[in-house]
Amino acid sequence: MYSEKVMDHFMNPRNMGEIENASGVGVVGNPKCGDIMKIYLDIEDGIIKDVKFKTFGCGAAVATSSMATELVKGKTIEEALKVTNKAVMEALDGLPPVKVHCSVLAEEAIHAALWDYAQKNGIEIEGLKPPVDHDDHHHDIHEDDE
Amino acid sequence: MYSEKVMDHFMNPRNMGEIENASGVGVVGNPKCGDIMKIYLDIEDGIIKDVKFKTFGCGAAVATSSMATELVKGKTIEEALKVTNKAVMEALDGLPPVKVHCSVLAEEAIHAALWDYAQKNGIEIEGLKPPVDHDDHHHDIHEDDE
Amino acid sequence: MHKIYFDHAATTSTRKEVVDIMLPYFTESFGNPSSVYEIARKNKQAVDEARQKTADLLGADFNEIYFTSGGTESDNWAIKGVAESYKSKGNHIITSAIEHHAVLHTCQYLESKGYEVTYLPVDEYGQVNPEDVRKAIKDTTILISIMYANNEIGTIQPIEEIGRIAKERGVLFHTDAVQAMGHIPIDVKKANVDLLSFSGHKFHGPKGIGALYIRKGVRIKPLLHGGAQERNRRAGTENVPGIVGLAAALELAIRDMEENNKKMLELRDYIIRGITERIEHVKLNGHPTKRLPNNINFTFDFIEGESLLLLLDSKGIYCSSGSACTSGSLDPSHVLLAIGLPHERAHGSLRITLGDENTKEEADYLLEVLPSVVQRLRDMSPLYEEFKRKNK
Amino acid sequence: MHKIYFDHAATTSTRKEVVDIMLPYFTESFGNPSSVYEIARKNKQAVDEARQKTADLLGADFNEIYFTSGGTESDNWAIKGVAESYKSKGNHIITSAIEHHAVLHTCQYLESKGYEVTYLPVDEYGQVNPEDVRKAIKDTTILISIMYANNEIGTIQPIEEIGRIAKERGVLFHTDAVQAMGHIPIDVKKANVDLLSFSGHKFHGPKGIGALYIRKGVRIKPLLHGGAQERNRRAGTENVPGIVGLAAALELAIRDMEENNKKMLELRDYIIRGITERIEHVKLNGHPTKRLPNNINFTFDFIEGESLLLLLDSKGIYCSSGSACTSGSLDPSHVLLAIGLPHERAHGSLRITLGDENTKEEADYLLEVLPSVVQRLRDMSPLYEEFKRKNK
Ligand SMILES: Cc1ncc(COP(=O)(O)O)c(C=O)c1O
Ligand SMILES: Cc1ncc(COP(=O)(O)O)c(C=O)c1O
Repeated sequence: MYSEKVMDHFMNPRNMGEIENASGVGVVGNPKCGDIMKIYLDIEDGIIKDVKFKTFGCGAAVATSSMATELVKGKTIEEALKVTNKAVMEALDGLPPVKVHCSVLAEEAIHAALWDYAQKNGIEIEGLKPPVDHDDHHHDIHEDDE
Repeated sequence: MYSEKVMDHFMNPRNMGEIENASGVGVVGNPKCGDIMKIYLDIEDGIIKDVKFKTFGCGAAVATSSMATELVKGKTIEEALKVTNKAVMEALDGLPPVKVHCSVLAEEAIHAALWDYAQKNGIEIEGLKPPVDHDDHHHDIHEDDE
Repeated sequence: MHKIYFDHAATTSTRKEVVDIMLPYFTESFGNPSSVYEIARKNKQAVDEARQKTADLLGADFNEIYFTSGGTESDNWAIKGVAESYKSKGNHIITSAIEHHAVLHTCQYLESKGYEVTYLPVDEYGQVNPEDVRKAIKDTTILISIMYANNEIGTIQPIEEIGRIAKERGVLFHTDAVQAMGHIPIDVKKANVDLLSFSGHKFHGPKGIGALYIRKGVRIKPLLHGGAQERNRRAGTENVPGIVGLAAALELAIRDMEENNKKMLELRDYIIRGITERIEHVKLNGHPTKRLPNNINFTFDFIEGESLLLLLDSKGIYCSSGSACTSGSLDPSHVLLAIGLPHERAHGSLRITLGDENTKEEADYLLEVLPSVVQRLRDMSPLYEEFKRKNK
Repeated sequence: MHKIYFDHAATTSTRKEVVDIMLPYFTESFGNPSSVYEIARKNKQAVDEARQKTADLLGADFNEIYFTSGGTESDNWAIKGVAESYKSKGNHIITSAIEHHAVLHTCQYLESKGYEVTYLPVDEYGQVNPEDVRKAIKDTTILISIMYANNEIGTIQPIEEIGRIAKERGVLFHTDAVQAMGHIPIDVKKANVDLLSFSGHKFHGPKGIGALYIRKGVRIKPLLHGGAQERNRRAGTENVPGIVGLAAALELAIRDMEENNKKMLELRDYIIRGITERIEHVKLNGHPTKRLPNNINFTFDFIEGESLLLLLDSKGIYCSSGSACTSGSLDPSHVLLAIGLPHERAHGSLRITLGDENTKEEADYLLEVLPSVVQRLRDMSPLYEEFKRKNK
């Protein structure tokens, strides 16, 4: 089901944990759907010096969290913003179709943490939209049957 | 599918053949349904001295013809009339449900030959009804499904 | 590394003896049972013997057993076939909220065709109240379908009682006995059922074969149209090795049931106690006593089931979270929701289903591994972080 | 005594190599492919590989192959599933008079549900005229279902042409390829088909497993509701040994097709010539050249088929009369009636279907035995008596 990379990031998650007094914290997802991702960012001079995550969710949720943190660590805010869910998926050698939403969640978690950072510091980050609410997010795996 | 008795009478049919100038000949069945039985009777002094059959049909048709001729051979007309399809079936150790109609045909063939004998001789045999037409005879093997 | 299979409700291996019985029907005795010649007649006889054996094991008659491709087909056939046959009588079906998808999705399909379906709730242990069944029956009710035992939480339903009510009211009663068959004693007459589904691979028989018991007198339309097999009710060349294997596996399962269940019950309760003692914030799902002897189902708060399965897998332990058959969906188990678990707790369930080959050593290994695995996921969980903060 | 199996259209033995490939999936690698853990993932992979292999062998894509319990289920699903999906577009279905009962009875069932079905006639050789298909298409036509090759008389239909017409007119085209698959080359793209059914046991694969090719984009309602298997389209725990066996058998059948067909064609024509030369009052049924390489079908006047089968059986020769699948019925073959035989001649048919293991010695034995067996039944037949009297 999962690629070796996914399994590696699930079994040995990078950057798991919390950051006290983080510059920005983002939480996305919803326990109803079975995934919540929380991202902590430590930002200095526009650079992500440290990043941690906590995730409640399936193997793909953990692995995409782990990979997303790896991809933004040490990057500028602008670079971090360009880390899309596709980039996360590619870095993990792909995800099963039913798990693609996890990578979307990882992208959104990073964005949410950046948004929180921006809010706290009264700055505006170009191209960053406010976090969306995931209450009505659906997992539809049916395809062209009807 | 078939009992040993049925197979024996099919493989070694008794009384197969024709009787020239028979006292009575009966033909029942219908090529459409896949069975025709023809019975030849040689009757003397109210006793069936000889009986022969020819049959176009399945294994059970041949076996019931054979058994029916055995059961009436040497019998009086009255005794022969009492040879029912049930008697034929029992003597053969049973028939599969879809083949029960063959035993009915065998009974009818004997009756038809007796009828022919009665007609030819202008006599009336008590309890003997004229042969029925089998054109609209149906093989219904559905059961209580509907 | 240990390799421990704790997922017998998902599927079981086919017993070696059963495979040996099946083998000749693949290569030597391969004839089509519908043909008239010798090698085919032998196969017809093999199928008949399997049918008689299966019937005897259930207290049914020879002509009441119909072979299908599995539990799913049996359930679909029972429900759709009866619904169609009796639609002049009514259009109402009663089932429960915790049925397998083979029943639920079939009922939903029938709803889209104009049938009315009542989904009865269950109590916190997953039991249907027979009185609820009685109350739900209307003039238009044509079928009640309540499963014998649940595949996720193992709860056994009061089938006899429901059957009695159905009989009293003249409504047909189908039960999905896929999880119960071969695991607890079943007699179709005592159970008061009119139709009963089961599947070979749940009791060490082969996959792709099942059966439907149809009481004599019940009208049912075919689901598969075609040849005259199965007395004109279920078309398709008979899966002879499968049929022979199903009957053989059922015979063995029932022969060894008492002995196996004694062993599994002990192991089950040992594991339940062990988990409850060793791990905080857990809850046993299902009925404490009216449950299958091989079923254990726990909710672990703050964590998600698939992650738990993957970590256990990495330790060589194979379990499931919710029904394996429903893993294509990401929704939490409808069974756990029906017994009242909130969504996030429903996501965090672990099902352990035992087989006769499981040992106390394996249970001990599980009990050794599980606490640390659960802790590891909790340490990763933002829900646990929040919980700890609130309870500091 | 010789034991000669001449009924390969009824069913075939499962090849020893195929059984060997299946075996580990019964006992060791028995996991449920829907589960997440290691042993189950291996089985998911085995199923995926079988699907890919099957797809490649037909020129289809991985996602276009769906496994079923056999040809009957595939036919039922294709026709009912498409009929239901497209009923807002129309209610008309076109099929032929010589389809297998799995198609015919399904169509009759749909007629009872308000669909309109056109049963196209065939010519004396059993061929559908593509122009008849074109003419039968109306605005309400949603499906054409014409078999690839007939199971009784072996006639191969002009599938590509019919497919081209269907495509032109935007009507879906299903073909029952149960008898053709593994016997003649099939490419779903070249054949212009949208759905194609086949069954494992007709090409030395296991019984109880089949598949349906569904072209991407075709909408089809499930026939079996339940779990999310087969991409949510066909519920039920996957029959892993069956699936693996089907793909392996198909691969071998296609690998050896050219060689086997060369041999069988020779044998087929040798037997046809032999019968024609040795026995009076016979007629070859089916097309002289556009027929399956393994099919021989003769009518013997004045005699009935079952008796013929039984006598041949007693000599160790296993054949069939009409389709084995239809032997539950006593009506003569609808196929033989459709090619214009009167009832009594339809009753007197013999089907000989070859396999690669059949030899010239076996053919010679048949040709030695058959004349006397036919004569023996003719001597017993009142129809022959009548014929002789009339022709004296
Ligand atoms: C309760 C129940 N019903 C039906 C089924 C379906 O059986 P199968 O997958 O063999 O078709 C299952 C198992 O998958 C089950 O557990
Ligand atoms: C042409 C044709 N279609 C469908 C079927 C049905 O296949 P199965 O019996 O494997 O379900 C058969 C054989 O029985 C067949 O010959």
